[in-house]
Amino acid sequence: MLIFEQSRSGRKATAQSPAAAADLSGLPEAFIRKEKPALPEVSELQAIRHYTNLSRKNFSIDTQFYPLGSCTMKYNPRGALAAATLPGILNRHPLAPESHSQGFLSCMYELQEMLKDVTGMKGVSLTPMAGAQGEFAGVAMIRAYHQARNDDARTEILVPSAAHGTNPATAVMCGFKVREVPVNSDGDVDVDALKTLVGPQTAGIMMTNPSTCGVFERQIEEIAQVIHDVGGLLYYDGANLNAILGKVKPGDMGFDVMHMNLHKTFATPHGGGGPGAGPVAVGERLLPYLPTPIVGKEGSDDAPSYRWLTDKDIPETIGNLSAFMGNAGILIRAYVYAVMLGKGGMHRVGEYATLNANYMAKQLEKAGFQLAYPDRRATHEFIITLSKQTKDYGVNAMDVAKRLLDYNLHAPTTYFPLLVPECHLIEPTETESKEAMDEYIAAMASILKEAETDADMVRGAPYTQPVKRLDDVKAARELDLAWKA
Amino acid sequence: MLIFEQSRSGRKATAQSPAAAADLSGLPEAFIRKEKPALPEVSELQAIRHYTNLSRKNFSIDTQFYPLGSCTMKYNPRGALAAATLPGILNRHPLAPESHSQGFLSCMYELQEMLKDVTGMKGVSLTPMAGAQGEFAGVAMIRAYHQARNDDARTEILVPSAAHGTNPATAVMCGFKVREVPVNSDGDVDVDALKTLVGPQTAGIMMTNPSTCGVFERQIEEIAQVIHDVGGLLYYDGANLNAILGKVKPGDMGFDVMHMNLHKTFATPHGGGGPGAGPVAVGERLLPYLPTPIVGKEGSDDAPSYRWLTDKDIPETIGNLSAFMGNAGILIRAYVYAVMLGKGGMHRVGEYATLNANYMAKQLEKAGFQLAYPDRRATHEFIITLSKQTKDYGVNAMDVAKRLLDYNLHAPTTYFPLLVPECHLIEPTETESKEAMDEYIAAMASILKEAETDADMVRGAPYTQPVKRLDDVKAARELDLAWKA
Amino acid sequence: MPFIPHTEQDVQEMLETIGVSSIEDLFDEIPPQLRAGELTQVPEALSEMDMMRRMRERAAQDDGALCFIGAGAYEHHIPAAVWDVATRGEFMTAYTPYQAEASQGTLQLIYEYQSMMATLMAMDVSNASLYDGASGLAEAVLMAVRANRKSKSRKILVPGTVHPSYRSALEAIVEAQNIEIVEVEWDQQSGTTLLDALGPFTGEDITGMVIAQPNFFGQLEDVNALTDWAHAQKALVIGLVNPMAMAVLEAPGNWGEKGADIAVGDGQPLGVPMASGGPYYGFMCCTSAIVRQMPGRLIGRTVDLDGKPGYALTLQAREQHIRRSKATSNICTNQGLAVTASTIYMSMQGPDGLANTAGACYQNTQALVEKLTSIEGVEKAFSGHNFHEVALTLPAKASAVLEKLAEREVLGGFDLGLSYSSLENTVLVCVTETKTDSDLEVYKLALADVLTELNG
Amino acid sequence: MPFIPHTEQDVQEMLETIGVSSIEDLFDEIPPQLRAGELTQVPEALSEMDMMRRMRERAAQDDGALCFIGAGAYEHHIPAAVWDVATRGEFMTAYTPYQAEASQGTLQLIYEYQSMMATLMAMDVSNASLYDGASGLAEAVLMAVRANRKSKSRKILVPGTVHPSYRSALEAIVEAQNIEIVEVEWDQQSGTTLLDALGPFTGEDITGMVIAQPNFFGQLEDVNALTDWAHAQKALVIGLVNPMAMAVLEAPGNWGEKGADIAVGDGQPLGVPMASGGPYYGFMCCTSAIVRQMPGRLIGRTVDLDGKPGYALTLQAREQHIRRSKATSNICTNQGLAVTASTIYMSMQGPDGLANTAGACYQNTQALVEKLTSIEGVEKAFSGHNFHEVALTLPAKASAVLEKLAEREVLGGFDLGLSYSSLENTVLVCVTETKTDSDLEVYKLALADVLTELNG
Ligand SMILES: Cc1ncc(COP(=O)(O)O)c(C=O)c1O
Ligand SMILES: Cc1ncc(COP(=O)(O)O)c(C=O)c1O
Repeated sequence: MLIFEQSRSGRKATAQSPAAAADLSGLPEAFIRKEKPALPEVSELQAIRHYTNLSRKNFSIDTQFYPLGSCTMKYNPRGALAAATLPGILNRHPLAPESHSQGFLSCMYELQEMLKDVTGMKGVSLTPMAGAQGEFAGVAMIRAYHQARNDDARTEILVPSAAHGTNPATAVMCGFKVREVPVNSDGDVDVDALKTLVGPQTAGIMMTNPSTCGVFERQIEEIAQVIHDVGGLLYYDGANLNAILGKVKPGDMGFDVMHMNLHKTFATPHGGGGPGAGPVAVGERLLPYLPTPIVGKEGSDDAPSYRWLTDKDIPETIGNLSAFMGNAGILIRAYVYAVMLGKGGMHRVGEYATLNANYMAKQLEKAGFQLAYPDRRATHEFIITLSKQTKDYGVNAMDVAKRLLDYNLHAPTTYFPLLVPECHLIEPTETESKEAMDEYIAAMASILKEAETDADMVRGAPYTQPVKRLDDVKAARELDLAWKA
Repeated sequence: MLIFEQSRSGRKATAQSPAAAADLSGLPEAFIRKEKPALPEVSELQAIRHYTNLSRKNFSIDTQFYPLGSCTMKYNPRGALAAATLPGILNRHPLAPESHSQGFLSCMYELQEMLKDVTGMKGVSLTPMAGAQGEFAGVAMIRAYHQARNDDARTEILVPSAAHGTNPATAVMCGFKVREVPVNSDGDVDVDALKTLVGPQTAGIMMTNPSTCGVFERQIEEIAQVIHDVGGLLYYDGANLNAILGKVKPGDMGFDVMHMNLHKTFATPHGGGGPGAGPVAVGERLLPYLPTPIVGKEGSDDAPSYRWLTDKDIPETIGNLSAFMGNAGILIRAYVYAVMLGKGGMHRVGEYATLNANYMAKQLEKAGFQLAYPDRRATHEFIITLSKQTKDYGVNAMDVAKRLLDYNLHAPTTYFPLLVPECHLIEPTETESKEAMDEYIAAMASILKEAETDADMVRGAPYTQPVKRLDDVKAARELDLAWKA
Repeated sequence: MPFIPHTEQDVQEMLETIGVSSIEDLFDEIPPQLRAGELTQVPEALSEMDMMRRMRERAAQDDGALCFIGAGAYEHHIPAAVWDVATRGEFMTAYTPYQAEASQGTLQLIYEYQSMMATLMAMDVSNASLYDGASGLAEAVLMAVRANRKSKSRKILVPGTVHPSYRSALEAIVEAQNIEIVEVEWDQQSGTTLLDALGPFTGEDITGMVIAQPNFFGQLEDVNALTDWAHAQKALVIGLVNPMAMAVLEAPGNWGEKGADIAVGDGQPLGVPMASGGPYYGFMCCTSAIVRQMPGRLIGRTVDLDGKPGYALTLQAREQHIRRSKATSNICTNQGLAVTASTIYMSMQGPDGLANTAGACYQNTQALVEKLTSIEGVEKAFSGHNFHEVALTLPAKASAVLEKLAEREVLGGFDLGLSYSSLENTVLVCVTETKTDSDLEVYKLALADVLTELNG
Repeated sequence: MPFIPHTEQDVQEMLETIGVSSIEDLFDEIPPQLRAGELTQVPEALSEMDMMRRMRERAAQDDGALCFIGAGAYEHHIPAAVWDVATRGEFMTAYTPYQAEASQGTLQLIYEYQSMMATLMAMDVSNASLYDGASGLAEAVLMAVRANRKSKSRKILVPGTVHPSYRSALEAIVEAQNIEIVEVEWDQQSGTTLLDALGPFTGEDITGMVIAQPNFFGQLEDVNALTDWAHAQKALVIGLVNPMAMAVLEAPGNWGEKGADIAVGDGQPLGVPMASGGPYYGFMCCTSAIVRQMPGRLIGRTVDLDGKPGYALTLQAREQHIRRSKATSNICTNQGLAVTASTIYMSMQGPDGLANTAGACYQNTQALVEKLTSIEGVEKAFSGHNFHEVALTLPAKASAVLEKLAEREVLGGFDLGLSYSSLENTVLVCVTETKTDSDLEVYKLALADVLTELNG
């Protein structure tokens, strides 16, 4: 039942707004709203009961194993929420004077420094509000760099075919043409093909490493050489940073610019689709173009003072990408996570994320599933392909994913990357226990049996959720995007 | 699965305790624990996931209509939680000096004053930690009163047969013998019988008004007369205060002492069984005996100062009933509720609670259910008896209660009061909407049909809960009260 | 190991299964020269207790002043229930509802959000959110360019009364798209955009026009006239509004003859804390006619195999994960949790509650203006009407006054001189329903005091 | 109408159904002379916003001092997750799990709690909670009297080292039960209960004896010897303990030859905030032999109709709702939510975490003693060993010193002179894991300063 269907005209069971209507007679009629919005009129209890019950129709990290590949659904420490909701932090106005901001600014400055360290980069701007906006900032900086050199011929961004959809979409938003780079059957980029694609038109390349194939791009140094040789720059999509956190720094691989997804690697909650944070980090060459604002530090280490750096300090900046400084509350959570992890913990993230993925990969292989890259080490995630099951039993990757829900396990990412048919991209993350993974492995083995013996049943899954499979075609054809009385 | 079954020896996935063990070598061996307690060893995520999922196996006010009679399961404002968890309130040490307690004490003092007003009493002590401890305090004061007068013959407390179990249990804890007073078929006390029971041995009577029969005791003034005439005192069990809040004051009915259940009438959460708070209020005669501590006010209204009153101020007190001042955090919530309700809201509570109960009673009667007291007004709650259904279909009060769970509605109180056979005691409270009640009424009508057509099915209910009916006999015979590895 | 559950035994068993002898072996495909050394800027781990202590100390440093700053972020009462429910694990730790059957909670909630936002804006449809108001404005401009197929100019009129940071974000984001952003001059007397200022553009090919209500100065624009003028030029109208204000002010869908085509803005006032600037969310509504040009996610109502109603992502062919380089935007992760809170907030306000809250903001602002303008030399900078922000001209430099006010724990507003060189002595002040009479009095006394100190 | 959902139309329809014309009519059975007039001490309603503002102001009044008071309530770190989960609506707004099938969450949690508390105390079983430690002690005494059928004396020995408020609550609660509470003298040198002091009782009919560990002075009692002595008199032993301390100190079930018969205490240290004294909870454990004499609820594991494990209230025949005047106690509502928090807390600490936390308390206390006794005239009041509280003798009246410390925002401890006339110059100081070295230094400097001021 929708909240609107619980609404009754005139219901005002609330202690949440002034009891009386204000006198608006000072405002001319022309400005005044004529017809009330049809917002629901419910009691506090009704609202709480409704939304509490709605929440119970979700899977989540707090309630289920959620190995959604490329999304790093790791434990989100509740301590980070507690810190971010301290009144002095929660209620700080974004334009509060620096005299009333030293506490907040010191956290942001320290976060910048930590991110520089783990990325091996020279400068960080925290402002992008998600990975895709980080990509935008990064590619816009590449553009600014070439423009500043009057290098106007650079109209192309290279993107491996396995890349996430935001990569090509971003390149286009930044005014570039996109050229796809093929990927070999072992998951690495086809470097020979790459060499034929580069030239003076090459503004740069966007890469994920480990790639979205769940393997480490072994020729990364050669690729960097190829791109740099023709005058292009390398963009690192940090969505998979969890795999190598504390093990390899993107800056050392030759990347010039990158974003991080703090809602992945730094354990800030995904919130049912966001918010995230996508800070950008750059090497020497792109420092002048970082998006604003950034936090600067002055004075001695004993008595530091922090201030905002804006376009007055960074005149060649690509500018500001939001009204204020981006998703500050998420940045605070990421800072807290980094502080609680510490140096030692930071080194462990990649290790245990990788251990878990390789363990699951091996066990699923033993259980009869086909790995997409059986001869490669898995990184923090890995791919199985269900082509055989699709052919043999007519049970495809989506069917298996839906059936997992009946086992009270969230499905992995399906049908991404596009170049592996019928695929599951599985990312357990380092915070899941062996027992949780064993449960998933057992469920997959059981579903495989079900596919053999009762394919129809599997194709009809799920059966235990609030709804069965939904009619997506109807959703798109008979668009119903808003409730009407 | 139990949390213990998820434990693995040596798992230390926590940022919640010092990383290293302390040096205890300063302590002699004899004091030191030899064998570790078998507490679970789980990660933070495992703990959160486990207890989050456990919570999802509960019905609650926030998720279901919960008309548990005598328990006043009304909406618990979240604002009260927010106020009670403000750091200055949450972290205040109970023995903090008065210089650091004026904020807290002012709230407690104001709560005392408000409770005096709504009860029509002369003094309040907030310290009892639940209704039953309030009863204890009240009856102990009655005892102290008679003792102070050297009136040693008063060895009996009268209790109507419909009374809650805590009433007789309390009287015994206070050293009295319990005599039951019969109740008429209209729900009122049998005053003639009462008259034969009273005498110089009568210490007092414990009454609930409205009674647990869900009707207002109409002869209360006469009863007060009878008791007072023989030198006894009247105790008011305030569990049903919600029915008359703002409408009738117990002090005006002739009661000498009473408790309130703030977790009922003042909307503090029930917490899966507690904590509650059971302040006592007294008339003039019992003022000297109030349990300590109490908050006193000094100085002018403009510059008040508050301090604890202890046995130095109240030398004849029955004493302290807890280490400090009782369930302070619950008292804060009740204070906040009273403040948000205000005078107007306080008057409305009884009105709408009564309106809802009478509406449901009438509709259930129309739907074919038998009211226990059809000729009486319902108060904030009412009773139906399922004797007929038990006889006709073999479907009893418990079966119907269990079947309600399948309709996603919490069952009412069953088999209480004991004097009405096969009964449901139903209390909707004022915070439930007509729609919620209509849903319940429709479910009851539907269950009645089911009883007619498929009694076996109803007797097997529930079917939709995490477990089916449990084997209580086995639970008692093969006692398993603690997990063993 | 904070957050990592592995026991020694787990690790051994797993390594055996994999067939390697150490975790280190799992990294053997990485060229050794790429392996990182020790981190130098990450200190040793703090326990949650030590972390909280640090954070409490830092939070306390910034806390305690009375805040009269608005300028795009507004202090409103947020019912305790809103975030209690929004931070339930099932909402907070889920991700984008790709598995619809296991995400009906989030999906239905967004559908309800879309419905609420559409009715609040008096528009047909709403998306599921964009990052914030400023980037949302940029997306709206990009959308207008896509949607107004008849216009070839790619020219967008943007009044100078639009939030300066929104305008610079707009420039930064559409920079590479060959779009001409033209600033429309504002009237110094009324602080609004006059039809006169549009005269030079009449008859030109204009792709779209942005109209802010209230505008950055808190002034009310003549939205009806501006909308009709823009439509007469065949431009699409982008209404940029404060959603709280729409409880009492006419909503974009009802502006002028035909209503705005797109409504956009920042959802922060609806239950989202100020939190140093985010996470907030950009809302975006539009007419049905152009919904296929919308960026961001959309949730549709449909049915399941049994015909039971359910909710799912729809029109995904607009999005990057399907359309890649041809998508309407690169947005992927949006601001879901802030939207969750806003939806609960709106349900707990209702139409009357929201109107009363907005009305209280307006009244309190009027009251503060009266108080402050009773100080000599303090005047309203502009004629006309305001909602809950107002530009006040001071008898001193705004920056100096604000600094001295801050020393007195009053954050007095936004220094308009930072963005408008003609307004060096003007401060933009905001008052919401959270302020009491005594707060206003505190401000007045502090200001009088500061002005005496500065001007002798 | 805050919290009441009825519309005018709802009310009309409902009145019609009932067949009356006004709500007032529903009260027609109440004698008119009993009807209340207007409330005079209840002010007009505040909105949640105004209420929160008042409460923030009042909370701030009491906030900010460093707290070294213990004496029955202890400041410990509480993981953020504990109350985030405990305050989920499903836990917080449910009631006693009478409908077992719809309460498996609470029931299983309490079963886990019982299991954890039993293992922490090294006892067989635990109940589901009592109100607090003090009233819990009274219930333990009543239980011992019921359980020790062979003893006729109804005499209970209670050392003077037991918390004075616990002793007075005990007296108040068992007052009418004809029980003789006998105070055992304590040794002024060691601050503990010596076997010597028990000499006069040897060979008597003693029903039970209370043994506190640590005792009120923070001193460690020779629990093994005391337990064996009591058992030799056929008395039941009631161990009164701080549950946090039991992570490192020997637990009641292992005291002496046979272990204590009942363990009781306050669960507050395990994840429950100090909150001005409550809600805390009293825990109670006992041997299997006497479980049927236990007061309070018990949850048992059983199976459902399908043989699936499940949890239910059991041995209810001990309770007031079944047995009425013959019940083991009148307790009904207990302290469920605090128990919920404690259960989560214990699961997040584990045996090692809890031991490390307890160990840090011990260490920090040692460190403070060292610091403070370096001030001239400040000395440990007693020989022997402590856990995390210590009695320090000062060269001035404790009450005066504490008052002056409070002015310096240090709450320096509990004035033992309030309860022990011989200890006017002695303060009971507590240090937990929450205190840093610099906190201890702050205390030291403040104390030195105060003593200089007082003693010149
Ligand atoms: C590989 C990759 N790149 C980029 C992104 C985009 O990040 P965001 O969703 O934070 O915009 C994602 C996230 O889904 C991703 O998996
Ligand atoms: C009528 C009646 N009296 C007394 C009590 C005891 O109150 P409490 O459970 O708070 O101890 C109750 C509560 O269940 C009750 O319903």
